[in-house]
Amino acid sequence: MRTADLELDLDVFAGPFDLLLAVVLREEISLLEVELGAIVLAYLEHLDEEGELDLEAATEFLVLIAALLELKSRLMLPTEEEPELDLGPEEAADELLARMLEYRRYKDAGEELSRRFARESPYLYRSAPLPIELRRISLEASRQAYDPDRLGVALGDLLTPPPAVDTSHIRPTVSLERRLDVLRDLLGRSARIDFDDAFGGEDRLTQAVTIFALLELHKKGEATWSQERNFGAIEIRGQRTEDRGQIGAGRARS
Amino acid sequence: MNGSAAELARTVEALLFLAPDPVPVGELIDACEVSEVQIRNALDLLAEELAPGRRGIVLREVAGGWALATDPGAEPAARRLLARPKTPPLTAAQAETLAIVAYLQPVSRPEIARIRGVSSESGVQTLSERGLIEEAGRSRFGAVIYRTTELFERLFGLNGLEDLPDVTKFDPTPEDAAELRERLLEAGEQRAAP
Amino acid sequence: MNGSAAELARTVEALLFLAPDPVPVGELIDACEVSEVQIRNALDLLAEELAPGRRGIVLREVAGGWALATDPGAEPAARRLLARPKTPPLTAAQAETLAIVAYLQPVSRPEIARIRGVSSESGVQTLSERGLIEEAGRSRFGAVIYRTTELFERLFGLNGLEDLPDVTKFDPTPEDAAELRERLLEAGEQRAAP
Repeated sequence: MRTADLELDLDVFAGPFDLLLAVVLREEISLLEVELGAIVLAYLEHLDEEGELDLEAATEFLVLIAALLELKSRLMLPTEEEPELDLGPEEAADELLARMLEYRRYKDAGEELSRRFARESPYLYRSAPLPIELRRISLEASRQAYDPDRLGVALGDLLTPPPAVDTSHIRPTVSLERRLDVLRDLLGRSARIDFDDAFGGEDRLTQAVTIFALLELHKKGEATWSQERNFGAIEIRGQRTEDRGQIGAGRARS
Repeated sequence: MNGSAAELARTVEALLFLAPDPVPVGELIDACEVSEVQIRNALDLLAEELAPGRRGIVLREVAGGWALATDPGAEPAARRLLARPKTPPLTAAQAETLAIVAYLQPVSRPEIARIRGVSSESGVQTLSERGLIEEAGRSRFGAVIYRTTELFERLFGLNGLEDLPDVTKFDPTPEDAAELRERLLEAGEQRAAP
Repeated sequence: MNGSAAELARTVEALLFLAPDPVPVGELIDACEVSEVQIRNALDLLAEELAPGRRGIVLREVAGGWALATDPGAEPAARRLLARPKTPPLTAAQAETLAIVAYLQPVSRPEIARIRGVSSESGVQTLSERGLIEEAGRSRFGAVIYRTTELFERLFGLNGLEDLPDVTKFDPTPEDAAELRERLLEAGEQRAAP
């Protein structure tokens, strides 16, 4: 069975896998709503039923699911800081398509090379040492052919350590506990907090972990939060005992 | 050396018999101390004498030079005599890696991995061990970069890299690509319709 | 293999072309899967085709069996083509390997690989074949160690190893007082690190 025909039954979509890819490309379904994990599970189930691994199909599946994952992660990341990631879903889809086509080009070229290799392999070449009278090379007859500086340059290159790896994109770990403490501290001092006022200056990872901490507070009934519209301000309210029971869960930006 | 075209053809045959690698025309000219026209004539004559089916050996133009090889018909007997196992075919991973190196050389391993979408360490290593690719220096980040070897050209019957088929030959036509996209979009519309 | 005497003669020619040493009749019989009479006939036919003066190669019966050899008339040209030191331009990998051996000798192959950050088998082999480096015994761990040769000095126009260019001229950090070997190993490990 082709990977494309893998039958899916997800919350937002029922049908074959390649149709899902098509409706995502067409933006009939937001990829954000598609649980990619469920697709992987469906595929694993299918493999189980099949009983044997079709490598070709498995590769195809991996390439497709990886493309979807990359597309989805692009959609989830704000893009203002990284121009090379600053692609709309349309361009991202096109870029992924281009990458898959580039891969196919070399895959097909490789197949052509394999055919050529098989066609040429019956031609055998001689590999025998030269007859003894041709092997003797007099040292005196040889002349300078190389510049000794070539050796110095090569050694100098080997002495040069490689440029330090740029680690500026690796951010320090942000602890959930610490973000919980910060939120509780702020809510202790003020009943309402505007997310952007309080955390807008933090880096992206810190903001994300703070959102996660908010979910935790919401679950424990310590706070609620709301957002009037997409990309609007997020307001956080501390939950006093008398307010509990009135849940107004907000939606985060992503 | 002077003498008739036939004599020169004999000398060229002897040189190609001895030389471990394909010999470029320029080196034949220097070794035989004759003109390029004379060498070309001698090679023509030799090609005729060694035309496929006439002798046990044939004349081939590979890897930028001329070489003698055995006639393919002798392969089974040759493998029995030399106890040489049949050359294993290329695996799909090796073929893909080799194609990328052949067409994009010089190219670094990270670049190969980017195109293939998987780590390509073992493919690169096996191709190096088989002598099909070799190091060609380092990128500015210190990564070793690779190119194909003369042996690659010889084993693939290429007289040079320009003998490789045009890589765009393997691309889908713009019409095909557009049609593929169109087909996907149509499938989406059918899905959207009730 | 079956077929006509001419076809068998072609196969025998191919076998003798490939074999580095003279081939006994018995081995030809086994490889071609024919009778001794058939092989003798094929050898007779081949001897006629390769009679002296007809081709660039001749058939010879020597101690141990049958062999192809070049016609003596081609020797001067063969000497011009082949009997000279091979001095094609050094590849980057070869230059790195040779520099390590020249400056650190004696040095073992594992050390060379550690400094370069990649396996250096083929570089070492090519340099040995060209006579630029040679084995100089074994390290106490059993690894082969290498040094440069007299031919190396000749081809680089050096009167001795003390004539090697002063490495501080090419050293990016000449103020570093640590021993050259230690510094090379350290830089190599940094390159090999992911």
